[in-house]
Amino acid sequence: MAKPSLAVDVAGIRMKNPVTTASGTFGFGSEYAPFVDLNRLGAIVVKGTTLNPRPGNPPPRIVETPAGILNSIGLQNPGVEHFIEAALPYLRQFDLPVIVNIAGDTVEEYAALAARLNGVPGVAALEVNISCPNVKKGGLAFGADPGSAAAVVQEVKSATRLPVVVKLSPNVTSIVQVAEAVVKAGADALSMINTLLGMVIDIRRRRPVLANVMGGLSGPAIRPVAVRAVWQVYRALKVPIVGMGGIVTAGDALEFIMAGATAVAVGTANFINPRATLDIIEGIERFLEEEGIKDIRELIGAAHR
Amino acid sequence: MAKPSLAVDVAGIRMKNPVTTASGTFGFGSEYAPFVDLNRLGAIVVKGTTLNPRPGNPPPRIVETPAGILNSIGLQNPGVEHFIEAALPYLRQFDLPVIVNIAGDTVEEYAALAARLNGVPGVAALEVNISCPNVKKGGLAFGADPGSAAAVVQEVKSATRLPVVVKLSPNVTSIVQVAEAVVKAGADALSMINTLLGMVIDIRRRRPVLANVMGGLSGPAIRPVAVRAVWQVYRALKVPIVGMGGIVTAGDALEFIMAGATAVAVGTANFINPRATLDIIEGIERFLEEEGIKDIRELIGAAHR
Amino acid sequence: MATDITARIIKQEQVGLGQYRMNLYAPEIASRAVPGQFVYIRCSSSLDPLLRRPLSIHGVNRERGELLLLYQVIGRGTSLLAAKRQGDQLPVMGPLGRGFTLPEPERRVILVGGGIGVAPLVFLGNELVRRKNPVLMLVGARSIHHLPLGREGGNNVPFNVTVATDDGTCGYHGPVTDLLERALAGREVDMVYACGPGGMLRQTAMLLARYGLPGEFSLEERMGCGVGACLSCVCKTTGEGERPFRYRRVCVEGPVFRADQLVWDQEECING
Amino acid sequence: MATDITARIIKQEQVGLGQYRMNLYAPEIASRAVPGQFVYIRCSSSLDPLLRRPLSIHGVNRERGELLLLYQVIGRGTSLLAAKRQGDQLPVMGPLGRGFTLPEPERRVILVGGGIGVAPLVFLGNELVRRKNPVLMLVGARSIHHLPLGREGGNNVPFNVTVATDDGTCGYHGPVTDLLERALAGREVDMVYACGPGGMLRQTAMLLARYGLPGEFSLEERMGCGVGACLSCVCKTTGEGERPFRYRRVCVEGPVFRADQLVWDQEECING
Ligand SMILES: Cc1cc2nc3c(=O)[nH]c(=O)nc-3n(C[C@H](O)[C@H](O)[C@H](O)COP(=O)(O)OP(=O)(O)OC[C@H]3O[C@@H](n4cnc5c(N)ncnc54)[C@H](O)[C@@H]3O)c2cc1C
Ligand SMILES: Cc1cc2nc3c(=O)[nH]c(=O)nc-3n(C[C@H](O)[C@H](O)[C@H](O)COP(=O)(O)OP(=O)(O)OC[C@H]3O[C@@H](n4cnc5c(N)ncnc54)[C@H](O)[C@@H]3O)c2cc1C
Ligand SMILES: Cc1cc2nc3c(=O)[nH]c(=O)nc-3n(C[C@H](O)[C@H](O)[C@H](O)COP(=O)(O)O)c2cc1C
Ligand SMILES: Cc1cc2nc3c(=O)[nH]c(=O)nc-3n(C[C@H](O)[C@H](O)[C@H](O)COP(=O)(O)O)c2cc1C
Ligand code: FES
Ligand code: FES
Repeated sequence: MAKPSLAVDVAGIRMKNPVTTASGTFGFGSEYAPFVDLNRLGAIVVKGTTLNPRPGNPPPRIVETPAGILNSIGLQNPGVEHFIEAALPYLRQFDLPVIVNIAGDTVEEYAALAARLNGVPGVAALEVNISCPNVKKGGLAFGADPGSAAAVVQEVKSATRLPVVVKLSPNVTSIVQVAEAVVKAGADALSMINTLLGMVIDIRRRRPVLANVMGGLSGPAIRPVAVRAVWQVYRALKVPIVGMGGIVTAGDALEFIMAGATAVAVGTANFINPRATLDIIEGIERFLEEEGIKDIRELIGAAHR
Repeated sequence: MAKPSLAVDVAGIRMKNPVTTASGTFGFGSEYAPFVDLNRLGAIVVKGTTLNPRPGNPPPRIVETPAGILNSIGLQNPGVEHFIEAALPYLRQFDLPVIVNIAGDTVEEYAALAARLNGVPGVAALEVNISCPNVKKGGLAFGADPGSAAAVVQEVKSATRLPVVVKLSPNVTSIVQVAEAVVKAGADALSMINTLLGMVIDIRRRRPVLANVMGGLSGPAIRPVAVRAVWQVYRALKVPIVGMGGIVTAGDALEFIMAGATAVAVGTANFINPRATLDIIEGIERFLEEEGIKDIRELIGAAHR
Repeated sequence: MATDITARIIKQEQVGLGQYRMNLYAPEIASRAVPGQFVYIRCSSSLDPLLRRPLSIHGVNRERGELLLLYQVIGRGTSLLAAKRQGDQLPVMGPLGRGFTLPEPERRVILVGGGIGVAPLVFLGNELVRRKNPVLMLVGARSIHHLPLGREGGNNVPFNVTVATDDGTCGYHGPVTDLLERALAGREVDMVYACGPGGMLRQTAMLLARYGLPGEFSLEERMGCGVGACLSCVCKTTGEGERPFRYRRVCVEGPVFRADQLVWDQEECING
Repeated sequence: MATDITARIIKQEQVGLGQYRMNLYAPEIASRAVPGQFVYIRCSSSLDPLLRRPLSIHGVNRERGELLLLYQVIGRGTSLLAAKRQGDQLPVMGPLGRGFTLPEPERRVILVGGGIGVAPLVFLGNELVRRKNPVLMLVGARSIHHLPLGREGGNNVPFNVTVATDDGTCGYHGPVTDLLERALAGREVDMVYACGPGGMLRQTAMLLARYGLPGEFSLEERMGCGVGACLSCVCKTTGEGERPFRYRRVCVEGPVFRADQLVWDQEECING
């Protein structure tokens, strides 16, 4: 029997399989190269990039929670110029679509980033992070309101010819409403979910564990919320979705695909198994073989039918 | 040394310790009587009650998730008359404030329930559930919008002289906004959080596991989200808070108290340890002794200072 | 009344393909258990998996204070259980639920077990034999390797056992309900007790209705609390008055239900 | 280059109050490890606890392909580790991080270990002795029961060990940094390596600055990935140019840092 086809296309991003990495959990790729042949990934989404370098939040920045973690990195990154000069050339060696996650404090910053990355060789798409809970200005604020989310997307779209994936926050009353607004504003695809806002208190010290008080909850704990978000948005809109949130196994990834995701991203799971992405790709292939399915695309949204 | 004082007062509900039960996880009390001396609880919150009996949703109604569960009970209950006749007399035997959790499809239903329960001997307070994700009408819809949440609370308040605790949903962009609206409308206390909306897909059957498709996520997985909600509302408002969401140990309960809760409710943990409430009460007492604290009230909101 | 205790594993042995028998020291539960009741076991002290797992009581040894369980490895909970060794301790709640109604003496009884569904029926069968009821057990399994009582199952129990396998590797080749139908046609029976997969129970219910015989089934549903508090574990049963049906809790109103009480339209349910 | 392997436990023994030494069969890691590097271990296959745990490499036996760890039970992860038995298998990533810079031959070295902080220093000390550096180890612990190298610690290692305890039950009665100060005052030393609680490191850094001596510290921070990808594990270090400071990743830019590179205002950090 022929091997099943795993290839998918997300708004023009051609992926050899539906598995990519979640921004901020896979660095700029080289960090995981000892464990993962990057050529085998469907795509890579790199750490959130800003116009200027950012120091990030003070430590502690991470704390373990039941089946999850809270992080408050605060978008520490070397800035877009450094990314283009130092990180991108490394990634260009691989047969791998590079999706650049961008964030800003103002609509103008998002637009400037999009313009700067437009036409840069080796960049396949932008992922617009309007949903990071760990920065004071911008970030979550943009993603929480359909109007401001749309404004960011509109500016980004007019500053680039790259496909624009918009990353949604689950910390909203209606993720469908935000999704509708950004799709109307031109989003070519949506990715979801970013982290849930949470906190942990150290009862002996009587203080929040994270120096930044609150952080973003990720990992298996949030998977049911993420699958639900994908399900709802797939129902409401015709737009490719990159699903993420707590994916650890191939079975978890298939849940998102059946809920309506065209591709999936692996985040926190990389921390517990550096080969998680590859194990998931192999597991998806095995599942398709077992179930006699020839093309992964047959399963997109299958749980709705 | 004298034993530390555990007593708290939540909007006139006098509790001998800060530990109560989360609605829907402890039935009407008698179910757990083989394991728990009900006289030792700070209070009991009974299963959500409606004006008329409800059959609830079809099974399966529960599915396990990483460090959590999803449920879609759908407010199955025998109706308020049956509650008053059959369940309440049993509870009256105990030295135990009984808080009745009420839900309705319309503002009128909430008001009628509140009126019916007003003055009924043995009822200490009402908990208004405007946040159940498992019913079609009402429920979450009311809790998701500050305006409709306030409308329910206003009607309930004018129909009863009992203290009114309003139970908030975490499935909103700003829980503080909803909290402000219901406090303005007369809420005497707030309880939070109800479950997060989620779903799980059975990949072999390619169908949602729950017959009702979506359900409410509870258990340790959601604790960081719940602690954050209590923290935010405590910061913004002066109103007693009953904290809940994933409390399993005394340490977990103390996290909520330090975040700003005056009392806490134990839900899903009862399922894994039927004595969870008592273990938590004993653990809190031990902690106070170890730390040389004379009165639990010293710790309310301690992590803010 | 049920209790929650920490029980020590006295013995654990594999008895079939992925099938295990476990002896637990649990005198408080063993002394009170009746056939058809179950225990609710925490398989790990981690929060993942979170919930306890329900297992029927397979037998008791009251002198030794032991509880017998028979289980099939399905997923994570039962795998964790199978990895436990003698001397390990487990939180066990029980006895829970309503057991089987015992028939009048001398009434002839058939027990129908599908796969691991024999677990509670062996406890029941032993009790019935003590009460001098004539007992025949029919056991269905996928193959000779899936026979939870072993190949000569009958040798360990004080009643006759007839086996059917799906692949014909042992006993009758076909569904166990074929054996039941023959027995009912021969009018050798007054009462039927069954436990097993949904399809088997449904077929058994149809046969009982056709022959006008009473029966009781032990059901399975996903559980939360195990004590009737959370309303997670309901199955659809006949209603009264205006109500076309009523959801009843498997954990307290069951797990044993009268066959004619069950409504069979639940496609979604695990075992029915 | 680091690898991720499944390592078998060859031996596990308790060496002090809540302190354990573990031998792992991990030839791929043992062959490449240098002193100061660490491994990242998954303590359970459950999702709770979720993260791996970082432990310094305490020693290697390259012929036998073994890795030595020395650890203190703190919370759930290390408790799970302590419950493992010989033959059990664990996912282990390593060797990770940047190790200690080795000094010129003949330079006199002092190793300062606070509690379980001796773990990486023993590996380093063995290496230094092989390179013919004179080595003295100063060990601080709460009491005689908390001495991770045993009461006669020095007997198992090829260099001298002087002990200080907080309660005076063994060796000097007081902080280990008192011993260091005496040694520095006597000018017997060219280089100091330290690992231990934040307070001890801070005090050590002050002494080094006062005596104008170079030093290297092995730090601890909460980790996510362990490979430099997530930016969870940063500590505050000196900046360049306009930047007053810079957050550096303990997992790849450390865990070993030059003493004069560290900025000591992080109240919140686990160990510094
Ligand atoms: C009253 C009762 C008595 C039972 N007696 C026995 C017995 O004696 N021997 C035996 O082998 N099995 C018995 N079962 C079924 C047994 O409980 C399940 O096989 C077991 O819970 C599976 O757990 P898992 O973690 O291995 O599987 P998973 O599929 O990983 O479990 C996931 C979740 O689904 C639930 N679940 C899965 N299958 C079932 C099922 N069939 N019934 C109820 N919940 C399920 C689990 O409890 C858990 O919450 C009984 C079930 C019930 C309700
Ligand atoms: C590079 C490095 C090397 C280390 N080497 C050793 C060693 O050789 N021997 C030893 O006993 N300990 C060592 N530690 C500390 C050890 O990692 C922690 O004691 C351990 O992670 C505690 O886990 P737990 O689950 O038992 O505790 P918990 O407190 O339950 O852990 C909760 C979380 O906090 C983290 N955490 C807790 N304490 C620390 C800490 N001190 N440093 C970093 N993260 C922490 C855990 O990794 C986990 O994510 C080292 C730490 C680092 C960073
Ligand atoms: C340490 C860490 C850093 C992250 N940084 C970013 C980021 O820079 N930009 C972004 O859009 N999302 C970021 N995220 C969110 C993830 O990309 C992802 O949306 C989230 O973690 C849920 O997926 P998971 O549960 O698989 O981790 C970060 C997550 C973690 C854990
Ligand atoms: C099975 C189940 C039934 C519930 N029923 C109700 C209900 O009737 N009314 C209500 O307000 N909340 C209900 N809840 C929500 C709980 O009261 C609680 O808010 C939530 O479970 C979070 O707490 P926990 O994580 O400790 O369980 C229910 C939760 C569960 C798990
Ligand atoms: S499991 Fe809770 S009611 Fe049956
Ligand atoms: S732990 Fe991820 S960067 Fe250090």
